[in-house]
Formats: sequence, C-alpha cells, structure tokens
Amino acid sequence: MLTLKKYSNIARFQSLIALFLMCLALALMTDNFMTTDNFWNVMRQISVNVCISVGMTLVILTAGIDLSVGSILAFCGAVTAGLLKYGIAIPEVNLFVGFTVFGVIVSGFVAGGALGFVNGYAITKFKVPPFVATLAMLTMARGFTMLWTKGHPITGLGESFGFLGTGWFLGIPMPVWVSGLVVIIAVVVTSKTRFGRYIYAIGGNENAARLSGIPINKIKIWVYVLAGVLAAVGGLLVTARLDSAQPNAGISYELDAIAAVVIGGTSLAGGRGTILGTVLGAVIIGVLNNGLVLLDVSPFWQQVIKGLVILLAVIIDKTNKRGE
Amino acid sequence: MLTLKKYSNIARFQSLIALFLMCLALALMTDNFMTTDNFWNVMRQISVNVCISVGMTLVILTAGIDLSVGSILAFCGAVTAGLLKYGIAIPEVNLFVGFTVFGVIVSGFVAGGALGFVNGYAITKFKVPPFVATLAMLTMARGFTMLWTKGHPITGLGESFGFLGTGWFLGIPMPVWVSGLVVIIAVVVTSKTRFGRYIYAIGGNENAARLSGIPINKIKIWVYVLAGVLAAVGGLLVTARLDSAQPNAGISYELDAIAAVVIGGTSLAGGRGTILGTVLGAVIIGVLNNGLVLLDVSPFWQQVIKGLVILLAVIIDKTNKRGE
Amino acid sequence: HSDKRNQGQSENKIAVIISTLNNPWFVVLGETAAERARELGYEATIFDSQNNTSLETDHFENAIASGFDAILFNPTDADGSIANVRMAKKAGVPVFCMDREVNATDAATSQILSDSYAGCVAIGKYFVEKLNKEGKYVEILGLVGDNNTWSRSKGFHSVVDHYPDLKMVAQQSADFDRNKAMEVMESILQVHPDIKGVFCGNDAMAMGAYQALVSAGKVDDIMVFGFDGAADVINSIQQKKILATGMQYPKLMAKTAANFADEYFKGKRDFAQKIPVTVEMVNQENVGNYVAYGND
Amino acid sequence: MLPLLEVRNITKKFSGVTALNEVTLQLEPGKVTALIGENGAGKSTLLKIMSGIYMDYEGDILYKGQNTKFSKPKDAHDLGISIIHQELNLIPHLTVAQNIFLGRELVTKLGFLDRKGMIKKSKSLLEKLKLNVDPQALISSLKVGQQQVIEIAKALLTESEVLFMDEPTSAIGEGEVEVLFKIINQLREEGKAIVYISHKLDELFTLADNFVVLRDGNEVGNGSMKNISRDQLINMMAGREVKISKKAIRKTNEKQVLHVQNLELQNPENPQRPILRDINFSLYKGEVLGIYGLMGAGRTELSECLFGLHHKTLSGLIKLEDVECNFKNPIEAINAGMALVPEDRKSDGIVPGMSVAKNISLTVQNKIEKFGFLNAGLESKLYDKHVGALKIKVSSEEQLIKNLSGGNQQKVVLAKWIERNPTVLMLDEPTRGIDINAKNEIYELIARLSEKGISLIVISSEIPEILSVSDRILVMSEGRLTAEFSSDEATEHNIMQACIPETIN
Ligand SMILES: Nc1ncnc2c1ncn2[C@@H]1O[C@H](COP(=O)(O)OP(=O)(O)OP(=O)(O)O)[C@@H](O)[C@H]1O
Ligand SMILES: Nc1ncnc2c1ncn2[C@@H]1O[C@H](COP(=O)(O)OP(=O)(O)OP(=O)(O)O)[C@@H](O)[C@H]1O
Ligand SMILES: [Mg+2]
Ligand SMILES: [Mg+2]
Repeated sequence: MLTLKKYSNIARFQSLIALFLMCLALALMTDNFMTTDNFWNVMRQISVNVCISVGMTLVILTAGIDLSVGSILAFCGAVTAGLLKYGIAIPEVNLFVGFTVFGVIVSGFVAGGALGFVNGYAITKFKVPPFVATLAMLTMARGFTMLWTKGHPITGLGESFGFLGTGWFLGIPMPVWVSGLVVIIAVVVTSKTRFGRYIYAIGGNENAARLSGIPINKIKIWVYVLAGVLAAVGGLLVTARLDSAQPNAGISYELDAIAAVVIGGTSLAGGRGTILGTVLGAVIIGVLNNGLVLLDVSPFWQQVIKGLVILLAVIIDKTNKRGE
Repeated sequence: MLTLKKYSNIARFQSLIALFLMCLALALMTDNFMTTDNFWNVMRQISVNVCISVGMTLVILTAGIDLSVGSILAFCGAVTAGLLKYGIAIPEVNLFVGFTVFGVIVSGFVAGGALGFVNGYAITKFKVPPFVATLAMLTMARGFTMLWTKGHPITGLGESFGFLGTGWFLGIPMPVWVSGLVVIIAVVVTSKTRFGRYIYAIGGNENAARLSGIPINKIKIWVYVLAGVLAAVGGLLVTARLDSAQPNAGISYELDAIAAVVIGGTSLAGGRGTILGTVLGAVIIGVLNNGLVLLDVSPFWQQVIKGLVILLAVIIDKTNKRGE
Repeated sequence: HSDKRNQGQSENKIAVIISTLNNPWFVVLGETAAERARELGYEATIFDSQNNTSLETDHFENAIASGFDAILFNPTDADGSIANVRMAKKAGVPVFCMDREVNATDAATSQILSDSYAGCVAIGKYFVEKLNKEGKYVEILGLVGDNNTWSRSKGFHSVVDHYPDLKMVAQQSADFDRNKAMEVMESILQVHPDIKGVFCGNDAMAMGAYQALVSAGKVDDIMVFGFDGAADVINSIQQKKILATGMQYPKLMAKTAANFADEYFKGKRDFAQKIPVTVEMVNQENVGNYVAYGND
Repeated sequence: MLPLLEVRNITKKFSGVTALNEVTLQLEPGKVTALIGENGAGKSTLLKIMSGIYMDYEGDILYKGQNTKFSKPKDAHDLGISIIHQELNLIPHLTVAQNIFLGRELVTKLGFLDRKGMIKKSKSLLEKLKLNVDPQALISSLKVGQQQVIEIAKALLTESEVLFMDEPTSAIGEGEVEVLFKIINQLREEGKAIVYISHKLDELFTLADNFVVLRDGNEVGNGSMKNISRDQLINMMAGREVKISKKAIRKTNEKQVLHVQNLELQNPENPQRPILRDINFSLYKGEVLGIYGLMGAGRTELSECLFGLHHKTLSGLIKLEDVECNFKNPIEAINAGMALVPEDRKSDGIVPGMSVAKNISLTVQNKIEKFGFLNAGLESKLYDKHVGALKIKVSSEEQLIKNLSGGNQQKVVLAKWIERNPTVLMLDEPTRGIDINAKNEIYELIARLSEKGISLIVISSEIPEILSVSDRILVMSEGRLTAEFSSDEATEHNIMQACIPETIN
C-alpha cells in the first residue's frame, strides 16, 4: 500500500516535472514568460477551461463524458447577457422584468443546470450513452443560442458585470478568484463528502455501487447538472471578459476540457483521477498556448505541436504507470 | 433463441420503420422529396459520411473511437490534389515526379493509412486511450493540412479526376458507386472473414480474445489504418466533387460519423453492431438534412431538430432493447 | 418546371446560401437578402454552409432538387465554390454572388463583390499614416484555412511591407473569434508591450484585441484596426476606441442581389459579371457618415 | 418458533425463463439454512428477491410477520438484511476501508467523511476476520480471495438480523473458510438467521442446520441437515443418481512433454520477493498433473507464465517436447501447442455478447474457412460436434454465451481448446462455481482427454477435486513448489501440510 501511495505521488510528480521543464525552457527562450504579469495572464486565460474541466472531471469520474459544455457555455453566456441587457419583456401582457447582475448570474446558472439536467435525465432514465446524449445537446444548445441571440452578439453589459471578467481583487484577477473557488469546492466535494465518494464508486464499478445502495441515477443526474452549471460559470467569465456574449463562443471547448482532464491523469474509464490533476492539465495546456504565442510560432505549426504535447503527456503518464 | 433472432430483426426493423415514416411524411409535405433527382441527391450527399462511418464502425466495434477522421479527410484530400496538380518537385536535385490520377488516389490512401497507423500504434503500443490518441491526431493532421496547403485551397484538378465526384456511370453517380463498394466490402469483411470475427471478439472481450490467441494489436492497428484509408476515400470524394481540396474540409465530420454509427445500433462499448445498421443511420441523417431543407426549416431550428432526432433515434432503439 | 422559372411569378422561390451564420456580419447579409426577396414577393430560405464547402454543395443540390429558381450566394471559398455555381448554371438556376467572389467569370450570373483586397489596401495606407511609417505592429489572422483571411492579409501587406521601419513582430491566428483574439493579444502584449498597432482580419477579432488592451491599460498606446463594419466596431470607432475598419456593405450587396434576381425573373439577362461595391474605410473622422453594416 | 423472514409463493420470470416457481421459505433466528441446487436452479435469484434487488416478482415477503415490499436494495438493508453476492461487488480503485463503508459512510458533525473513524473500524473488522491487509490498500491490489473476505467484512459491518451468503467460499482458502465458519457460528449464537449457498456439500454438513433444495426454480425438498445424507441431497438436486467418478491412475513414465527448470517470475513492485521462484517440474504425455495451493500461492501466475503472458519479468527454462520455448505472447504459446482455460471465466474466458458457436470457433478460425471466407456450414458442424460430445445445454448455436449457466459456459471454453488438440491443456479452477453434476462431467472429460494423449495441468483449490482427477499432485506455497505426490500417496492431510506457508505474513 505504501508503495502504491508513494507511487501515485510520483506520477503526479512527473507531470509537475514536465510542466516545470516547459516553464524553464520558456523562461530561457523568452524574456517575458517569467513575469508576474504573464503569470496572471496565463492564470486568467485558463480560468474558463478550469471551470469547464472541473465539471468534465466529475462527469468522467462517473465513466461518462460531456460533449455539450461548449454549447452550454455559449447558451448561458447569451442568457446572462440577454437578461441583463433587455430583461424579459412581453409587451402583449404588459410584462417587463428587469434583472440585477446577481439575478442574471443566477439565471445563467439555472439555464446551465437545466440543460445539464436534460443530459443527465436522458442518460439515466433512457439509458442513452453519455457520448450520444451530450452530442445531441451540443447541437441543440447551439441551436438554442442562435435562436436566443438571432445570431448576433449581445454587447455592452456594464461596468459592474464586466468587473467579474476584468477586475482585480486583492491583487488577483477576478476570473482567477472564481476558478480558484470552483477548484477548492470541487476538491473538498470529491475528497471529503459522500457525494464525491459515490462519484468515484459509480465510475469504479457501477453495478457494485448500485448493490451497495448508492442512488446511481440521482448522483449521475447531479453530476451532469454540475457540469452544466460549471459551463455556465465559464460562460459568465467569457462574457464578462469580452463585455459581450458571442453566439459562437465555446466551440470545441469540450475537447480542451477533455484534454486537460486526460493530461491530468484521470482515466476515461472512470473511477480514477483527481481535480488537482485536471488543474495541472489545464495549466500545462495554458502554458503551452501562451508559450507558442510568446515564441511567435506559426499558427500552422501550433496545431501540430499541441497534438504532439497531448500525446506525449499521456504517453509519459502511461509509461510510468506500466507497473500497475 | 428464435425469439432473439426475431428480436434483433425487429430492432433493425424499427429503425427502418422510423426511416419509412420520415420519408412518408416528407413525401406528403413536399413535392420534391419523392423524385429520382432528389433520391440520387441524398445518396450522393451521404456517400462521404457513409465511407467515414464504415471506418468508424470498425473502430467502434473494437471498443475504440476515432476523432481524427475529419482532419485525415482534409489532409488526404489536400495530398491527393497537391500531387495531382504539382507533383513532387525538388528543384535542388532537379527532381520532378508527376502523378497520374490513379497514382494520386493511391497516394491519398497511403497518407490516410499512415496517419491511421500512427493512431493505432499509439493506442496499442503506448496504451494511449483511443479518444486521446485520435484527439491529438485531430489537431496534428489539421496542422499538417495547413502546412501542406499553406492555408490555401488547391483547385483545378481536371475532368478525369472530377468525374469521380460528379460523374455518372450506368445511371448511378460515381460517389454512390464508391461508397456502395465500400459498404459491400465492409459487410463481407465483417461478417465473412476472420479479420471481421476478430474485430467483434476484441470489442466483446479483449482479454478473452487475447487468451484465445487473437493478435489484438495487429488487428487494432489494421482497424485504425482502415479508418484512415476510408477517411481518405471520403477526402477523395469531397475533393473530386468540389474540384478543389479545402484546407478546412471535414471539420466535425467525426461527430456525424459517430451519430450514424450510434443511430445504426452499434454499441459504443464495442462488440455489437453492423455495417448495414450504420448505413441506415447515415441514410436517416441524410434524409433528415435533406428534408429539413425541403421543408424550409430555419437553420437555427435545424440544429435543435437534428439534436432531438439523434436523441429520439437512440431512445427508441434502447427502449426496444430493454428486454435484453 | 423549368418553364415556371424565369417568369417573374410570385411563386418563384429564392435560396440564400450563406458561408456561415457563426458571425453576425453574415447573418445580416443573409437575412437582408431573404427579407428583400420576400418584399419583392418571393419565397426565400436561408441555408447555412457552416464554412464547409462540401455542405455548400449539398445545399446547392437540395436547392436545385426542390425547385428553387435563383440562388443568392455567399461562397465559402473562391475556388472551391466554383463547382457548385457551375452545377446551378447547368440546372438553369441563376446564381448571384454576394460579397465574396468565385474565381470564374463564366459561372455566376452576376457577382456583387466587396473587394477585401482593395479595402485592406486602403486600411494599410491609413495604418501607415497613423503609425507614422515606423514602429512595431501585430497582425491577427482569421481562420488560416479560409481564403478571405489571406486576401485581407495580402492587401494589407501590399502596402505596409514597403515601409521597412514598420516591423511586424507577431502574426498569429485567432480564427475570426473574439475570445481567441483577446487571449492571443494578451499573450502578445507580454512579449511586445511596445507595439503601436494591431491589424485584425475581422471586426470580432478587433473587439477582442481591444478588450485585451483595456485589461492591460494600453488603449492609449496601441491602435486597433479591423475589417467588416460590424455594429460593435462602428460604435467603438465613434467612441474613439478603435481606429478604423473596412466598411463592407452587406445590406447593400444583399439587396442588390435580391433585386437582380427579381429583374432576372422579369426577363433581364445582361448583368455585369462583376459589380464591385467599394469597401470604404471608416475612421474616427468620417464615422458620422456610417451606420453598422453600411447604409442600405 | 416465529420465522424472522418468510417468503410465500415467490415466482420470478426473466423474459421467457421461469427462474423461480412458487417457492416458499422460512428463516428462523439462530439457524443456518443451506440453499442447495444445481447451476441455474434459482438460488441467487431467490436471495436477490429477498434483499430488494429484483422488484418485479409474484408472491409475498414477510419480515417479522409483516408483509413487506422493497423498492430498492437499501430498503432491505435498512431493515437488517445483508447479502454477500456471488460475484464480487467491490470498487477496484477505492481502498479497503472505503469499500467496506460504501453507501454507509461515517460522517463528522460537519457532514464531511470521517476517514479516521472508518479506517479504525475497518481495522478491527479485518482483525476479526484474520485478514492482514491495510485498510488503506486499494482493492485492486488485493488477490481475489482477499477481496472475497472484504465482501464478507462489508456484510458484517452492520448488525443485521438476516444474512445471506451466496457462495462466499468459492475463492478463498481453507484457512479463511475456517475463520468464516467461526464467525457464522458466532452469529448463529447471537440469534441471526443465515442463508448459506455453496456447491461444496461438505461445508454444508459442518455448518447448516436446515436445508432447502431447489431444482429448476421449484422447491423440491427441505428439512433438517441431520436427517439427510450426502447422496440423498445430490439425488434431490439432480433429480437422479449421480456418482462422482474417480479416474483410473495412470503411470507417469511415458514421454516427457513439458519440462520447466528454474522458473522465476519477478514482482515489479517488490524485486526482493519474486512471485515465483525455483519452479522445476516435468509433465508427461497423457498425464493429469494437479496443482494445489492456498490462495495467492502463485498457481495462476505459473499457468500464465507457461502461456507467454509474463514474458518481460520471467526467467528460466521452458521446454516443450524437447524444444526450448520462450513465448513472448499467448499466440506463440498456442501455436506451440499450449492451451489455457483461465480462472476468471467471465472476464478472460468468454466473449459474452457472441454466440456459442462463435465462441467455440474463436481459436480455430482456419477450420471454418472456405476460400478465405468464414463458412456458416462448417461452423455449424463444429458446433454440433462439441455440443454433442460435451453435452452442452444450449438452445441453438446463435444463443449468446452470456445466457448460459456457468457450467455450460465452461464447457464451451473447453470446447474451443479441445478443437485445437493442444499438447498441454492447462485448466485453472475449472469447476469454480459449477454444480456437482456439471463438475462430474468435466472430470470425466479430463479423463477422456488424458486418455487421448493430451497432457493436462489442473489447478484447483479443492482437495477432493485434486485427488479425484490427478495422476500426480504438486503443491505450491508462496511461489514455490513445496511437495510432489503421486496420486496414491496423496491424502488430504499431507497436502494440507505442504501448503501452509512457512512465514505467516
Ligand atoms: N438477469 C437475468 N436475465 C435472464 N435470466 C436470468 C437472469 N438471471 C438469472 N437468470 C436465469 O434464471 C435462472 C436462475 O439463475 P440463478 O442465478 O438464480 O441460479 P443459481 O442457482 O444461483 O445458479 P449458480 O449456482 O450457477 O449460481 C437461470 O436459468 C438463469 O439463466
Ligand atoms: N499483479 C500483481 N502484482 C504484484 N503481485 C501479484 C500480482 N498478481 C499476483 N501477485 C502475487 O503473486 C502471488 C501469486 O498469485 P496467484 O494469483 O498466482 O495465486 P493463485 O495460487 O492462483 O491464487 P488463487 O487461488 O487466488 O487463484 C500472490 O502472492 C500475489 O501477491
Ligand atoms: Mg448463483
Ligand atoms: Mg489463481
């Protein structure tokens, strides 16, 4: 046992070393990588991916997958921005409801949770494979977003809303506060609560979990709801940072999130992995994106390099775990 | 047993009924659905997806997945077009190699097979999960395409090449001949050969297959190579139809292919499904795309409806299989 | 039913095939064309090619098969779309290109084009003037697989490259996406805080780049140039945030195309193959003369 | 005495199959009831109904005289009904303690998991069961036998009134069985009602007070264990006379087929303690070599080594028919004439979603090919041949193998190897979880194969089984061969003597 424990520490350690080497190389190759400014820059840039990836980690831990997070992000961003800017107006019945910033944020989360609920419901009650259910949602939520925005961005959302995306608090950018909070809560939930334990159990052996009296369906639905809400948090951050909700926001973000989860050592088969691993994965991707731009690598090569890094990261991880 | 056999016939039968109902509705609601013209239209339109989906079916039957088919399609289309138009010229050594149409087609297939081989190699030798290996390839192959084309389409490929995409032979469009041939070969291979049997066995229980002396790695590598070659066939058809290789061709085609496979009743867990089911799935998607246009549904609603249909198709299938 | 075609009857149907609806500029183009066609008494349907030339082919086939009588067309690719237009021509369906051209003069009935290349030449000139012929600058490209990305880039460089003291220190892609442009710009600013200008391949990216400048507190040091004439950027130019953009006239082009279809149905055949719609540069001095997406 | 739990006229149908037909059963406190029947008789199904896993059945369940209907497993559990399932139901990547408390976690006042408390309680439970593993070890690092004990610990965690045990001893060694029996006796004294299922009849005679026999879903007899003999029970189960055959012992001076010398298998996690070392033995033509050992003795690993599965960590000499072999993978081993029927049928033996015929032909695809294509006619012939010869109970060649009973699945796995006519056939626990009748048929088959000249290695954890099938017996302990007996010399006593480890943990 002790060996195993030490072992998993080393595995994590390897990813950390990889990250460290990447940072070292960048520090040597550019003057600007190792600056406080750039540090916060990278942290702010990964904050959206961190939020989504945390949700994705929960889903993948139950041996599921969520392809719809990018579309849900766009939809929730649009809902948030639309309600903030226009409220709900139904002139026929002379109804107008205005929203506070707090109100629209909550509405965005509710929208994300609702779409996540639909995912979870289809997966648990109708036994639709998660890949298919969330693939369908990927298409549908994008359609909803287009219908809601009519294809136009919703812009000009005001200072107090924008503060969430661009402001600083105690020397730390707001998006970093938000994603940090998400990470802390997720770490506590996965490692210290029954809900978290059940997530691992379901992913590890669903049948055994069922026979142990764990309410599989309830837990799974909650996980997809949370993934939806976290996509909404991501949508909030994107919208606030840009001061604009883009109907085409979040396209293919699910792939970035899955990459972060996988680089972070979480098994796609479920039951094994950690939130902190995922955060590490997101940081590696973020540093890579940042570094490729700092080095002004041609956009053509960037894609090749990114693919290689994902592959290498996972191969290194696997090679170390060969013994298992 | 008889019940089981009858049963699986009925399951397939259900999808057929769904398709029939769709067609009936479209025939009643529009003037133009039930015309020979439109029939060949739909068949030609699905031919690319059919080729890719057949490859995807093989991969999914082994319990894998291939996200890279869209990028491989683009790369192979570009290689084919580039070699046809420019050949290989290395002025430094005074080398110029021109290619015949047949030559470039073979080269395109080789390119697709090679990228598929890389997928298979990473998956079998380095134990990278298929989702991750092919996700990395999705990014890398797109980068290769950009590097090869420098971001510009390659156009003007000549009549004889274009014939493959736009020509007719014995009253049937060429792409339909090609995809039909692909389907027939795939049906024979999966149901009548050792290789096919092994694919099902590996997906059904990889451990048992290994202990029965089946060369798991070899078979899996071949399956990814075939998926790559079939993506190249798709790339050939797309390029010939357009008389132009587009660097951003095939984006998100993997999702359409997976949708066809899943609607066709193949289990993402591997070991169960048929090529003909996949063809049925591709036809359903094709008729849906065609029908939504004939019915003049707004593009935004089309996305919502497509998502719903995928979901419903799978739910109906699942509900019928509840008994199992 | 080919007799019914060409006869200016109100049951004529017009297909509006647009390269992508993922960008409001094209949504305006498509919707204006469809609206104008309806005003003229025709049925009109919008097709979204999702930047996919092959899907565009499907749309052409479906449109022809289901009896549309004219196509108002915004191509995904100047070369790749030729085959599609030829197919329509063969079926006797007139095609009117809007905004983007196809590289063939014998395919479309008429092409109402905004010349991105020339527009970017104008912006390039203004760029040189505003930067005083010297200093570092950055270019943010659109989708690297899209030919419009390159025609814009080439137009811009055809001017700017003549000034050796203007140094492009980074050229990165942001896929025509606002958020990506912001992130790319944030990172570039880490290496090159001393740049003087940014040229962006479209307005969404210009807005993203500007947002990055806001966060970095550099709005007064760095000038942002866009291209399209989208609503956000016109507002921003009014508010002196963004320096200039190339105004393409999506509404004008869309309406012209719809009018041409109408005239075609009524019997006119001699359309000019290319009708250039000048891309006008909108800057902070002349912005008062413009509204978003151009005047009608 | 008032029964604690009573079921009346329970009928349960699975799409077409009647698994239980009007079964009635009474469980009294302080009594152990043995539930007996052949494979597929409906034993597990009955327990699953009584513990709330199947909800759609006909009939009544009365708990302490009250009519009860469970809507989920937890309902039964909350009433004090615990079950140890036939299949292991553990989460591989959670720790021992996490598994024991799964679904019943202790929480602190703040609502967070009480990790320390759970570890402490697990420790004491494991001590009670004499299992020396760290509560924080991952389940996946435990051997099957140890996992079985964890399942028992899980069931003992809550103080239940009724305890169901579905073949709890199928994977554990004699030592663990003894501990378990002590605990069961203790529970009986505490007045618990216990149902115990096992195919090992000897166990039932030492343990049970009452018996209930099921055959094809019908209850065919019940009564007190004292008033019945072994043979009577067997006849009741099978509905006919069954005689355990003891094969004729053959002399072992024939041609040497397999020779193993100084085999050593490294343990990647602990290089100081190899999994196997100093393995030296020979196998002769037509011989049945039994290998006995306690759980974790290394028997499965030994068979895997001979099948090319641990190529990288293996050293030593293997000679098959005087040819030195260095199998890199099972394919090479199979081509050289080796065959292995693996221990875990479900995860290594069968392709569950494939038909019986396809499972049989999996190893001999070349035999059903014609002009390079698979031929349905040849496949049917192959199927007919083996279904007839091995008496496989199957409704048609398209029946999915997962719908067969365990014994018949095992016969299919055997068939696919017999068809290859191997030189050496290794059987790892060939009768685990198989009823006595099917067991007997497999013993007869082993004898027949050895007469045909095939050399067999039979690994088993049941001494009577080893004694009845082997010509010669090897005993393993802690990765080493500790004794060799000819079939005449071997007795339960001297085998047990040889398999006790020298060092206890
Ligand atoms: N989920 C199921 N679906 C269909 N049939 C089933 C299912 N579970 C059990 N059966 C059938 O019900 C019958 C009783 O099975 P059960 O598992 O109760 O037998 P058992 O007596 O426990 O046998 P064993 O000794 O092999 O464990 C068998 O014919 C079996 O094939
Ligand atoms: N994957 C592994 N990694 C490390 N050690 C292992 C592994 N598998 C088995 N062992 C060790 O090898 C030894 C032999 O295990 P093996 O499964 O061969 O025993 P066995 O005699 O077949 O027991 P059983 O009756 O449980 O099948 C055990 O002591 C165990 O600790
Ligand atoms: Mg049972
Ligand atoms: Mg064993």
